[in-house]
Order: sequence, then structure tokens, then C-alpha cells
Amino acid sequence: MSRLAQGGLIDRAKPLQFTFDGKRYSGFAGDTLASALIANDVRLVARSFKYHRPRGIVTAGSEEPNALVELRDGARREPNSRATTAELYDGLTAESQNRWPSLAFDAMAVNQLFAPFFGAAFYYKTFMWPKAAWEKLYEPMIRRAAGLGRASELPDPDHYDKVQAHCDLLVIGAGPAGLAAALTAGRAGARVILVDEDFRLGGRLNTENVEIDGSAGLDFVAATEAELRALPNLRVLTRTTAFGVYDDTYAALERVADHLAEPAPYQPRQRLWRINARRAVLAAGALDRPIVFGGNDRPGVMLAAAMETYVSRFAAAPASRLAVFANNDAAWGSAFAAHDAGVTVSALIDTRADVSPVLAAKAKARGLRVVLGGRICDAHGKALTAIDIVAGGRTERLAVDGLAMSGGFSPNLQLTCHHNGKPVWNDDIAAFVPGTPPPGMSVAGAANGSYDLGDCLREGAARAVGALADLGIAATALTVATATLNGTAVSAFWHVAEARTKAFVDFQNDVCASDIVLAEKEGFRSVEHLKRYTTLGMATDQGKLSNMPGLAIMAAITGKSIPETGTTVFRPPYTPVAIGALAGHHRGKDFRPTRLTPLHGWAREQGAVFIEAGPWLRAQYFPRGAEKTWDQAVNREVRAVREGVGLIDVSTFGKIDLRGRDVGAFLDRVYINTFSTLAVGKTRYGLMLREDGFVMDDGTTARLAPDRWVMTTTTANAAKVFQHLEFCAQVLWPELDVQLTSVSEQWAQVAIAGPRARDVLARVIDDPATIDNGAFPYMSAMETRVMGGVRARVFRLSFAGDLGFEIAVPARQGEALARALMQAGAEFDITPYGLETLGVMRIEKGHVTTNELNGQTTALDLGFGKMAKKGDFIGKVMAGRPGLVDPDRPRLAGFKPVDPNDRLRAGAHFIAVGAAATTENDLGWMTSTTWSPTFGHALGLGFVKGGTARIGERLRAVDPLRGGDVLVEVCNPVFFDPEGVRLRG
Amino acid sequence: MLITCPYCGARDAHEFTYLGDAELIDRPDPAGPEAEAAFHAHVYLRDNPAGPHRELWYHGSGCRQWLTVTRDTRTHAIASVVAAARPEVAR
Amino acid sequence: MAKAHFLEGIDPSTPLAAGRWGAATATAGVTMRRLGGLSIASIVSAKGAAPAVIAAIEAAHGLAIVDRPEVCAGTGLCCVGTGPGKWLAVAPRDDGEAFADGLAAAVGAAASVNDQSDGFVIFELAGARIRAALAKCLSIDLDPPAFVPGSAAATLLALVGVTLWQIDEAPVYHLCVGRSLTEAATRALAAAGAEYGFELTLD
Amino acid sequence: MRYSLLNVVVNGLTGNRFAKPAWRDPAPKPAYDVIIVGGGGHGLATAYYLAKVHGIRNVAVLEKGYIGSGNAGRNTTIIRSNYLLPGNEPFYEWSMKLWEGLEQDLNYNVMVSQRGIVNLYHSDAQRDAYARRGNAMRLAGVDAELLDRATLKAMIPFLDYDNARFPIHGGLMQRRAGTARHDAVVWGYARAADALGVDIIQNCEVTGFSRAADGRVTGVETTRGAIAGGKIGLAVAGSTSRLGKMLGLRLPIESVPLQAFVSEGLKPLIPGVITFGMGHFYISQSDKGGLVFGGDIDAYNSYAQRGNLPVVEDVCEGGMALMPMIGRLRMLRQWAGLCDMTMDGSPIIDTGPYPGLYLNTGWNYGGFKATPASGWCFAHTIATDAPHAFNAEMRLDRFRTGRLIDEKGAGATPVLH
Ligand SMILES: Cc1cc2nc3c(=O)[nH]c(=O)nc-3n(C[C@H](O)[C@H](O)[C@H](O)COP(=O)(O)OP(=O)(O)OC[C@H]3O[C@@H](n4cnc5c(N)ncnc54)[C@H](O)[C@@H]3O)c2cc1C
Ligand SMILES: NC(=O)c1ccc[n+]([C@@H]2O[C@H](COP(=O)([O-])OP(=O)(O)OC[C@H]3O[C@@H](n4cnc5c(N)ncnc54)[C@H](O)[C@@H]3O)[C@@H](O)[C@H]2O)c1
Ligand SMILES: Cc1cc2nc3c(=O)[nH]c(=O)nc-3n(C[C@H](O)[C@H](O)[C@H](O)COP(=O)(O)O)c2cc1C
Ligand SMILES: [Zn+2]
Repeated sequence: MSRLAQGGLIDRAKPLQFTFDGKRYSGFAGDTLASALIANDVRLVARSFKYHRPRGIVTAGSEEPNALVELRDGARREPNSRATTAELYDGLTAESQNRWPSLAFDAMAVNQLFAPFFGAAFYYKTFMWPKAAWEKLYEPMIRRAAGLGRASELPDPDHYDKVQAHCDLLVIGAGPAGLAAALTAGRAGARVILVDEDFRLGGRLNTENVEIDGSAGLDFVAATEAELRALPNLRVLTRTTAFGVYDDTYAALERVADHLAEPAPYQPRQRLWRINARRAVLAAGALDRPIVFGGNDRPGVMLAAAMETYVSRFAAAPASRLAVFANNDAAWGSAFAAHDAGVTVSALIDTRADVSPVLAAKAKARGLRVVLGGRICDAHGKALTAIDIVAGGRTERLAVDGLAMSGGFSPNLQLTCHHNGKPVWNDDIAAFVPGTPPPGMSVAGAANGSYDLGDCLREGAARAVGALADLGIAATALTVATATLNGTAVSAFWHVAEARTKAFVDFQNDVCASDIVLAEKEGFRSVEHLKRYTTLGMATDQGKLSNMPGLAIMAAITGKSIPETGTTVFRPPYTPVAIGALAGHHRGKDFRPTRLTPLHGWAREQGAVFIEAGPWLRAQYFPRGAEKTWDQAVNREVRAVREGVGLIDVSTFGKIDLRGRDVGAFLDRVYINTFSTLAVGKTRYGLMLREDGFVMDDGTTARLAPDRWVMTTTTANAAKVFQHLEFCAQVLWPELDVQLTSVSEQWAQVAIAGPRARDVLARVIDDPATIDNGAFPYMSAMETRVMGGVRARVFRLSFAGDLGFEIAVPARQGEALARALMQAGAEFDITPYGLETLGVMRIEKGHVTTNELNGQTTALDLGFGKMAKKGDFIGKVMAGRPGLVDPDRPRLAGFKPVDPNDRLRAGAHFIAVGAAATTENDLGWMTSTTWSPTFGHALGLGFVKGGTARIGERLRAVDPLRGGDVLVEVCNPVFFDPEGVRLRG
Repeated sequence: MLITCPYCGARDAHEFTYLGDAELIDRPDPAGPEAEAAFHAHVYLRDNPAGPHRELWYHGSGCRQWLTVTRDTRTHAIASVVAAARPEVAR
Repeated sequence: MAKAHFLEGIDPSTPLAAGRWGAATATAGVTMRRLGGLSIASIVSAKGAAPAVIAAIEAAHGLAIVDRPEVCAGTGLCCVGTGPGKWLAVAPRDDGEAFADGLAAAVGAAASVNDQSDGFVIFELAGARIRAALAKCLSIDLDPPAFVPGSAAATLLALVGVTLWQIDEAPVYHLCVGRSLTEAATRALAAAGAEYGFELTLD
Repeated sequence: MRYSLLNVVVNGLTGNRFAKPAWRDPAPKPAYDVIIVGGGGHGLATAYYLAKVHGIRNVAVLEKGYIGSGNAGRNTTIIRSNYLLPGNEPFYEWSMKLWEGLEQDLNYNVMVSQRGIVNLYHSDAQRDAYARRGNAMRLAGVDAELLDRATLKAMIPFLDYDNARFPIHGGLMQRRAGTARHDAVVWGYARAADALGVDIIQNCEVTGFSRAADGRVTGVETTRGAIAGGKIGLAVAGSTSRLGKMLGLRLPIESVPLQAFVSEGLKPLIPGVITFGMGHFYISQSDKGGLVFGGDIDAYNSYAQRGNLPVVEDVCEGGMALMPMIGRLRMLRQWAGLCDMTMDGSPIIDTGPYPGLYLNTGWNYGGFKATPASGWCFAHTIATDAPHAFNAEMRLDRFRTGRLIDEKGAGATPVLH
């Protein structure tokens, strides 16, 4: 066991059991999977992407490139989970990934032997011979070898939440800088949200042994946390990563239950926070970075800052004999911490020839061996066993089982780049610092390149004061008199030229220094090309560790400076985010809202089968008795209407109330035909175009009173038409007196159709005399009363093409109306019918719907050319363009099979008899088809060149997709009652 | 992206529907001499600038006003939001 | 296995039954009660006529309303601003038609009045965690001073268009939803409130 | 240097000592016969075919950043030829044919992977529209199949067929469709064009044009000096309006962001390309193992090359509705490109509108698959001063004449295409 006997922020009273690759281990509450593995002496935890090299744990945070595991099992298996951020819970299970048959013996490691041929982008240059082998052989092989973990392939059993929050100040990161910012703003009374991705507040204070105003750093954290949590205006969110900066909105992911075996009942697993923050302070700290030398990827090599975290925060020693390799002061602090905790520090190798006397003295006091001006060129062992130190022209091999490296820190400035801001180079700290952050964001502490603890605290407080001042909120900066002064000096050093073995830049994607050399030789010199050619920085850690050394090596080869070389772009998310969290509750049946008509309950009582019609659920048909298939029901329903009477729920139509002096003039401008002449008590069919001359929608509009009209739109276009009319009324013609109100929800609407329709209505309407054919002819409309005083609107219309009425009543009366009609029609065998039957009858009648009004058709195409009036209307001018009036455009016609036994299918194309079925000979296509019980054969509507001029002609309707080739006759699209006798009867 | 609707206040852009360049407000005179050319330009041709852009948004999930928003297409920064109706006839 | 979310077992076309749902907390953190016996009407002013409408309502009902997203409540009538020159008028009476006719008579040609008593359903939302639950479905800021008793907003709840206004400091809210979407809105709130214990009352 | 097995072995054994740049890095010459503005897939392919098919080798491709920095380097790599309208279908099928031989032609593995595309349908009306499209493809000699639910279920078992809000009824499939490696396409064309003498000039932004008295466009001004050109072709995708402005041109184009997403690397999971018919979501898996997915555009004009959160959520909602197994998989990175959306959703490859000027633009969110044919047809149009039959309908004046190519029927609202 490498668990140190004392210290650490773990709860030794709470032991926890877990398994890794099936083997049982134990750790403590407060551990991460990584710290627990280290405490159990597990070094080898993963295999790399390309060469399947053995890998260990490199970091102690979300930047981990190597220690990725499959966490949990079954449907909850999560590939590519970072052991360094997975909190230990009792019963945790994890498996290593991307290895076969086992982690210790991975057959794919033979890839390393071929490494000379597997350099950067090798796949673009090979696998082309023979041609067919790419897809048959090479690609499947590559795909199997690539990828990391395995998805569960089962539906995710957990659920997710999304929350909106609003605040004056969002503080990202709860290290000293963030805590100072939050406390300053919180005390000022501002609305503050403080997020940290860790499960503890404190940031580096949880690791480093420092003092603030005379007390321990951890005490400062505890006191600050207590005060923050007590403030009502401040919200603290731990386990919450701010991952993206969008316009006016920060996105953060809270891992609500990932530290539990499974979420408590009704607890979401994770929560997506969308935060509208007026100002933000980014205090995300800085990340230690690796140095590129031979074998720097071996298990046992880790970042110095991480080593210190394992030792100090988790009381887990990553090594028994440790060397430290660095170019900066901070790593010396890490070495001291390890030594002070009882870990043997065999050597402290610094690339610098000089360090501050203070550091030197501290090392001396501890009796540490220090090598100045030295480098490690290679590390050895499957798990680290030895290192080669180069100093003073000599190479020395030193046996160690742990190496802590530090190439200096890189500020965590990713979020400052999400609005295309570019970082700027700071030579003093050999790092990029934030350039232009997104509007409203300022940066404090190590994220801003300020590495001294006192500076971090002061800067955090000052940024909060500044941000609140912008908002007119006065705040007093938290004051700190003294804070531990740790050395912060650094001298740029990236790559050990003497390395003899593979030196890794991007650990996860196996990008080596040699790959960068190759990329440069082949002309991929821009950092963005370098990235894409070598995959540097494209792994799950997004180059948090590798980008800096990679571009520094490129800069060195090309002889350019680092700022001239530049960085690649940081994009959201800061760390990968579960897709489920971004979806929240909108999945399964709740993917989109379901709309129910006011007659839904009645239709269900009647045994309806429902179908999704856009957002609506509508009755499709009403099976009866022994009917086995849907078409049996539909044929019965059609016959019932044609021979007697049927009723259907048409409540889904859009209904728009128009009121005002100028409604007539307004409608004249939005419809192609005239409405201003429509008499009160009449309704008219209208066609609406878009301004580009194509049909937008059709429907009827009735005039109920001189200044009150009601329009119906198609179900599909209800919202679109309302928006369009609002545009016309508010923007185009504000001078017209028109008020628009959507009354779609208020009215239930039922259509009754069939020869007996009037007889039925007569028994339900309060004054039957008013619906006499004379008093109420076809295309009449009135406001009236039904069922003994219920307000109603009755329209004499029929989409089905029969004698018909549509009756609208207030929605709550809808089901009562349906029942009343059913009762009144019982003696005529009144039959409820559904969408499917309506579809049959409208085709029989040649009425067009979405299949025909698909946005590609003109009024002429539909045979409505004559409807267009002389004066202006929307779409008039553009509809006159040659392409739209071309006589060669396919026009609407009807079709029937020459052999009545043939079936027609929508989507078939028309070809002249004797002509080949090719694009050149394509005459048009079938839009809608049905088997017509009324005619005893199939019917179709479609667009064909020449349109109704071809009536009587025979064409092939070819349907190669389904092997169809049917001889059809072109007909009048109105099959049923072409003279309209039924309608008017 | 927040759009500060003059009636509703700051609202997320997902409550709005975008239409395009605010020149769509100025429908040409259909009886004008070059009506077809004018409509062609009105319906189809756009400046599509990289910079400030006057554009139409409909607050369909709010107050149902059509708004003219001046927004920089390089940064998404919004300089102004006003009702799209011409002021002389607006409410 | 964690318990599947209760909504997964209920088809959206089947109304969510009244009662307690979600976490078994001592008291429901979120309560949703359907209010019955209300008349609702929409008022849409003619262009430039909003002042006339305001004056007419004041004359007829003694209620001073404002052309802002606020709710003005008097005895027997409250008006919720839903857009420029637009209001939703709500009254505790069960004769929507007459209510709308009365309003229409009062405003005359200054506005278009429509009975919407059947077009909308109004819910009362309350409970100690109601703000937290609403934050999961709405994107507007409900914290004071951004939203206080008397504030109103036409906005999106999950993906459903709604009008919301605040009744008191508790806070209690009223939520007005289109009839066809009441089930969808109920489900969205049930999902949001499940964590805190959700209680649905239908009368 | 031709890539061959031998070459790979030799380089491996010699530690790549003899590796050569894939393309030269020439300084701009004062004049070229043809200047192509835009070093995306289309611009580079145009230069390649100008040199290869038309023997015009004194050609420069000017790129303001690095080649492939535009949409060519940020698309979801889907290639297909399942178009409906005769103005489009033969063109895209020609593109598919070129894809099928591209590796051999370019001597570069662009990883054309014909794993098939399935467009799901969820209603009879959608099925009918797909049937119309599939049959149009078959008439044009292109492969298409209409799959029923049972066939689909056997092929793609992990979709949510029953519980979904919009049950899956079937799908239109094109087996020859699939994906190609976006960056490799750019680099492959660049390398092949360079080998034929084309100058590829990066970090060279066109900032203006020179015009003769008769209006003829005679050259460009760039951040690397003025360059004269006999003919000048624009292939700048989302930047066409910005260049158009320098020429006083207003175009039927609006530029909007389209976002794309990639997940962490995974073992093979998704076989081909799948598109959801009732939500904005489509997905495929890259050879590296990342799930590459996307959805709707961000519906507003923008040159920011980044999008907003509501679309991210919308896309992920679609993904979860369609395949709830991806809930625990993580989005690794998101980015956006500038789409030059036209008023009918179809592209423009045309001569003019000024002498000496040639336009290649309006690829909406779908021009990657067009890359080979676009280059091929644009080269033809430039070389012969007339469109080829494949791009005969893709002309600028179609908005005036009304001979639109509107696959979706969305009309003159670009954000709806
Ligand atoms: C997220 C996303 C997903 C997509 N998915 C697909 C898909 O799956 N399938 C598909 O077929 N299509 C897809 N597309 C569309 C496709 O990427 C584009 O249509 C296509 O790449 C455009 O052609 P291009 O490659 O030449 O453009 P680009 O690569 O954008 O080339 C244009 C070049 O012009 C340069 N340029 C601009 N201005 C200047 C100037 N002034 N001077 C010099 N150079 C200039 C730019 O820097 C750029 O490199 C997608 C697009 C996006 C954004
Ligand atoms: N001696 C040196 O050279 C040196 C260098 C760097 C840092 N330091 C020390 O480190 C400390 C820096 O303080 P600080 O407050 O700037 O940083 P910090 O590292 O202490 O805290 C940063 C916090 O931000 C969190 N975080 C990062 N990204 C996040 C995100 N996207 N969302 C949510 N949380 C996120 C981290 O979990 C962490 O807790 C000081 O003590 C300083 O002295 C020293
Ligand atoms: C098909 C495809 C796959 C990608 N896969 C990855 C990936 O695995 N890792 C990664 O970091 N980025 C990936 N990217 C995204 C690029 O890193 C980059 O974001 C994109 O090319 C846009 O460029 P920009 O972000 O530099 O603006 C991929 C992009 C595409 C188009
Ligand atoms: Zn508004």
C-alpha cells in the first residue's frame, strides 16, 4: 500500500470498496479513482490510442489524457471516463479499455513495432492498393483498432435536468482567486454564482501548504466556504464545470449524482446550467505541463503538480523513489512536499543553471540531491524503473519508480477563447495569457498568469469589484495582508533534444516529437495544419497538456517565435459533456410536446387508432368489430359517409379571428383571390402565396359580421400563417385597421359529411330552419346555437366533397357536440371517421393538401390560375416570372389505373408509354394515391407536364423503388361529384 | 443570445423566429415601373454584411411583435431592438 | 436499477392523474392546481387604441390596467399584459361568453375581444421549490426584483408557449396554457418538480 | 513524389529523412491565367481540374488563411447523391462518380467510405416525398432503396422505433453514399494540383479587385500585393457576399452558422450515416471513432464562425430521441462553419456577372459532397466560358427567371433551407 499513514483530505473512517479490471481494492471517501489506484500501487491503468503503449496516471484533474477507463457497467457503462475526476463510491467498478486480451498483455501493442511506418497521417499515403481493399479490409481494421472505450449500446437509464439561472456575477473556479472574487461580490449583495468542477472548494489550496493572513490555507477555505454558503444571494455549485461561453449565456454541467452508485429516486444524474451572467470572473487556475523526452509517457511519470496533489491531498504516494524534472520553482515546492510527506526524492533535476538561493537553501535543508542545468533524456521500464539524466555532458542512469515532471504552467484560459478571442504570449511566465475575453468576462489568478498566492487573492477581489462597478454595484475588495510567497520563476524548456526513444507530445493520440518534425517537412507548418495532420490536441483532453510543447517544437523547427507560431482554437466544451445532459427531459415521448384535440377523449372512447400529425395526435381510423386491417375500417368509413353520414374532428385547423374596418382589404392583399366582396354569412376558399410566388397555404375565410372574419388554415401551417399575417399587419400595412387573434384553442370543430349530414345537424342545431338549403346554401357561414343554447359557428363546407357542415363550439363543448351528433345520427348509422378516411375522400374529390402544397407549387400548377385577381397581392409579381408560368411545368391532374386491379403509389413518376424510364423522359410524379371504395379502384393525384390537357392519355407510373410499373389514365383530378351536385344538395 | 424586446425585456433568442434583412419591410410598389426587378431585388438580393445588420425577428413565443434588431454579424452584439412597425403608424 | 422516471410509463395522451408524484418528500415541493370556474378573454387593441382600451376598462370595471407585462387585479377582473395593446382578461365567473361580450361592449371598436375561456387552462403553481422547478422549464428571470408579485410574462415553458404571472411573495404563480398543450405543460412541470415532490390537483 | 507501398516502407526505414512538402509554398507571381480565390475543397479541386482536364496550369489558388480553414475543414463529411430535382441530381451523381475514383486519381487516401445513408421517415407524407425522390434517383441511374421498418430494425437495431415521439416507419437508403475524410480531400487536391504546376498561396487574403474600363475584372488586390488574372473565379463559400461587396454585387445569399459536433473516440458503434426525419439530427462515426453529428443551422446571419446553445440542445434532444444509447457518451468538441445559404437552397456555378469573373457559391450546408463535381464543373465553366450540362441550371439568373432549384420548397427564406 502506498497510502501515507497520515494527512490528506480523505475520510479514513469511511473505507470504500471498488474494483478495477475485476480486481477488488479499497479506498476512502474523498478519494478519486485515480488516487485510490495509486494508493493501491496500481500503476498501469490504460493503453494509448495508436501504439497501445502502457499508460499510467499523469494528472490529478480533468486534463487527464491517459487514465481513461470504462466506468460502471451494463447500461450505465461510460467509456473514456477520467479516473482522475471519478469520485470513489462504494461498489465502483471500472475497467481498462482499448486493450486485448488484457491490460497487462495487449496484443495490439505490436503496433509499436510498426511505429516507423505509422508516423503522422500515414493512412493518407497508403491503404490504396488494391482499390477495393480500403473499404473491405483496411478501413474495418482501422475502425476496430481505433476508438477508445466501448459504448454500452443500451438506452441510458438515467435522466437529466436543465436549469436556467441569472446572476450579476458568475465566478468560475473556487481556488484562492475565485473565492476572493465570490466573497467580495457576495458581501456586496450582488447575485453571485460560484462554480467549481471539483467536489471541494479551494483549488490549489487543497494541495499546497500555504498560509493566508497567518492561518493555514485550508482554514481560509473553510471559513470562506462557511460565509459563502450562508449568503442568500450567493449560490455555490461544486462538481460543476463551466464548459462553454455562448452569447450572453454560460453553460455549466453539474454532476449531481455521479459520485453515487446511482442517482436517488427522481434525482437527475446531471444538470445542465444555462447561466445568464451579466459579468463573469474566470479564476480557473493554471495547469502544469509535461516536458517532451524519451519515454515520458511511461506509467510512473506524472506532472509534478499532480504528484503533489496525490501526496498532500490524497495521502497517496505515487512512488517510493521519486525524481523531479522541471524548469520552474513551483515543482521544487512539489518536491519538498513529497519529501516532507516521507517520499524519497532521489533527485531534483532542473533545466535551469541557477535557481533562487531561497529554493536552494530549502532543498539543502532537506538533503535533496539537486541537478541544475540538467535534463532527463529517456525514461525506461514498462512501468518506470530508471531515468537517464544528462548534465554537464554526462549521462547518468538513476533507478526510480516515479518521476514528477513540470514544464511550467499554462493558464486555463480556454473559456476566454470561446468568442474567438486569441491568447497573447507572455515571455516572463513562458505561457499564453488571456487576450480578449468574451464581453463581460475578466480573468483573475493563475488563469490570468498571476501565480503568486497573494496576487491571486488580490486579483480575484479586484476583478469582482470591477465587474460590479460596471453594474453600478459598490463593493469592497477582500483584503489580504500576508500570504505565503512561493517561487514562481520559470524558464522556457520544452523538448529534450538528446532523447533516444519515442518522446511523446500528445499522450492520448500518440503524437511524438518526430511526428511534428515530419509534419513540418511535409509542409504542415501552420499550427492548425499541424493539429489536423498529426491529431495533436484532438484527443479527449483537447491538448490541455500537449498544445504548448507541440507548438513550441514547431516554432523551434521553423525558427519562428512561439507567438508567431500561434495556438489552435479552443472551442466548447471545456471538458466533454454527456449528450444526455444537453438533451435533458426532451427525449422519448417527451422529445416534443404532444398536442391533443378537445375531442381526444371522445375519439378514444370510440376506439380510435391515433397517429402523429406534426405535434398533434389525431384519430387515424376507428376499427370496428371483426375488422383486422386498417383498410377494412377505412373502406367502411368512406362508404358510410358517401352513403349516409360521418363525422370527423377537425379541431386542429388553425383558426384566426380577424377584426377591423380593413379586414377585407387586408385579405385581398394576402390571398390571390378577392375577399372584400364577400358577403356577411358567406365563406370562401382562398389561396395564399409567399412573396416569391409559390403557394404558402390554403383555407377558407368566413365573414361573420361586417368587421369580423374568421380564417382557417391548414393544421401544418397554422403558426406560420399567423406569423405571416402578423408581419403583414404590423409591418407591411400598419395603416390597415386589422386585429388578429388566434382562436385555434378556443374552438372545437367537427365536420359532418354525407347525404344525411343536414338531417343530423337539424337535430342538434337549435333552429333547424336556418340550415335549409335555401337559407344556408353551400359556402354559407353563421353564428348560431346548438344543443340548446351553446354558442356555435356553422360553415357549409366539405373537404370530403359531400354535403357537409363544419360546426365549431367552445372547446369544452366539443365532446358533447360529438356525442350529440352521434346520437342524432344513430338512425342514419352515423360513423366517426379519421384522418385516413378523410385522405381517401379528399383524393376522390381532388382536394389538395400538404403532399401537393409542398412549397414547390404555384397556383397555376394547382389549376387555380383563374382565381388570381387583377390587383396586387403578396406573390403576384414574382408569380409572373417565366419559370413559374412555363406551360411545361407539371400541373395537377388525376390518375387511375387502366387495369382496375392495379395499385397506385405516391412517389411514382410518369413516363410516356414506350419511352425509357429516365430523367429526360420524366413527365411528373404522383403526389397522393388511395384505393377508392367509392369507385372500386385506385385513384391518384399528381403533377404531370401538360396537366389536364392530357386527360384520357395513358402513361406509365413507374416506381422502380418498389418495382412498380403501372399503366394509368390521366383524368380530371375531381373524380367524385365533379359538378358539385352533392356539395350543393 | 439575449434580445431585449421593448415590451417583454431580455429574452433568449430561442423565443424568437428570425426572418432576415430588415429591408423586407419595404415592399416595392407592385405598380411601379420596374416592379419585377424591384421585387427580384426585394425577395432575393441581400447585402449580407459582415458588421452591423438590421434584421427582423418575431417574438412568437412572447408578445408576438415583429422587431427590428441591429446586430453585428461578426460578434452577435446587439446595438438596438425596436418594433418593426414604422414609427408613424405604430401603436 | 434506479426507478424509471414515472413519466416514462405514462403516455402523453393519457392525462397525468391528480395526486403526489416523484420524490417522497414530507410536503410536495411543487404544487400545481388547475383552476376552474374562470372566464378568460383576449383583448387586442386596434392600432393606436391602447389608451382608449385602458380608459374603457377603467370606466367599465374600475380597474386601471397598464400596457406592460404586468397583471392588474381588481375585484372580479384581472388583466395580464401579453403584448403591446394586448391583454388576457381573467374573471372568477363561469360565463365566458357573457364576460367576453361585456368586455367587447365596453371597448367597442378600440379592440377585438375574444372569449378564450375554453382556449386556455390556468394553473396555480406554488410550493417551497416552485422557483427551482420553474427555472428548469423557463428561461426568464423569476428572482426579485426582476419578477415580483404583479409581474407577467408571455414566454416558453419547456417548449410550450405560456403566460405566467406572479400572485404573491410566497411565491404563488398563475400559469396560462393553451388547451391542447396542457398535458405537455403538466408533464414538463411534473418532470421539473419530481425531484422535490410534485403534487397535482385537478378539480 | 508518388505515394506507394515502397515509398511508405522506404520512408519508414529512413526515418522520413527524405519526406517532401506535400505542396510548394510559392510566392505569388505578378499574373496568372486563372486565379481562384478560396483554398477550400472547391477552389483546390477547380485548380486541379483546370490543370488536369483543361491543361490550364498557370493557375493560382489564393487562400486567406491555411487551406481547408473554411467549411472544407469543418463539415460532417457526408457524401451522397440522393437529390430530387433534375437541376441537381446529375451533378451530385457525377460528384459521386468522381469520389469513387478519387484516391486513385489523386494518389491520396481521402478515405471515401461508402457505408450508406439512411434518411428516416416517420409519416406517410414523408414516405411519399422520399419515394418521389428515390424514384427520381433511379430514373437518373442512381442507386436508392426504400426500406421498411423491419429491414431497418435488422440493420440499425439501436434506434428507438417504438417509444419515440415520432415512431420510425422506414427510410430511404443510398448505399453508395457515405463519408470521406474532409482534411484529406483538401490536402489531396492541393498536392495533386501543385504537382501539375498550380501555385497554392496561403495567408493571402483578397482585399479588392482591379477592373478594366469595360467592367472586366482583371486582377485582385491581396494582403500579399496585387495579382493580375486572365480569369478570376470565386470559391470562397461563406465569404462570397463580402467579396461581392468589393465588386458592388448583391447576391441571393445569406451567411449563417452551422454547427457540428464530435464525441470522444469509441469502438465501432454506428454503421453508416443516419438522419432523423422529425428532429434536427444526423450522425455518423469517423474512422478515428468519434461520433460526428449535427443538426439544424443557427437561424440568423453571422460571420462569427460559432453558434449558440439552443441549437446544441436541439441537436442533442434529437439524438436522444432517436438513439437513447448515446446519453452517456460525451460531446468532445463543437464548432461552426459559415454557410452561404441561397434563396432556393441550391448552389450557383456560373460565368459572370462581370466579364472575367466566375462564381462558385451558395453551397448551403451541403457542398462537401459536391467538391469533386464543383471543381470539375467550375473548371469547365471557367475554361470554356459556359456551364457544363451538369451545372446548366445552377445559374445566377434563375432567381430572375423563376427557374429555381428548391429541393425543400422553403422559398426565399435562406434560414429555412
Ligand atoms: C458544420 C458543417 C457541416 C457540414 N456538413 C456537410 C456534409 O456533411 N456534407 C456536405 O456535403 N456538406 C457539408 N457542409 C457544407 C460544406 O462544408 C461546404 O458547402 C463546402 O465545404 C464549401 O466549399 P469549400 O470547401 O470550397 O469552402 P471553404 O472550405 O469554406 O473554402 C472557402 C475558402 O475561401 C477562403 N476565403 C474567404 N475569403 C477569402 C478572401 N477574401 N481571400 C482569400 N481567401 C478567402 C476561406 O478562408 C476558405 O478557406 C457542412 C458545412 C458545415 C459548416
Ligand atoms: N508557484 C507557481 O508557479 C504557481 C503556478 C500556478 C499556480 N500556483 C498557485 O495556484 C493557485 C492559483 O489560484 P487560482 O485561484 O488562480 O487557481 P486554482 O488552481 O487554485 O483554482 C482553480 C479552480 O478552478 C476550477 N476550475 C477550472 N476550470 C473550471 C471550469 N471550467 N469550471 C469550473 N471550475 C473550474 C478548478 O477545479 C480549481 O478548483 C495559487 O495558490 C497559486 O499560488 C502557483
Ligand atoms: C469530421 C470531423 C471530425 C473531427 N474530429 C475531431 C476530433 O476527433 N477531435 C477534435 O478535437 N476535433 C475534431 N474535429 C474538429 C476540429 O478540431 C475543428 O474544431 C474543426 O475543424 C473546426 O476548426 P476550428 O475549431 O479550428 O475553427 C473534427 C472535425 C471534423 C470536421
Ligand atoms: Zn416581446
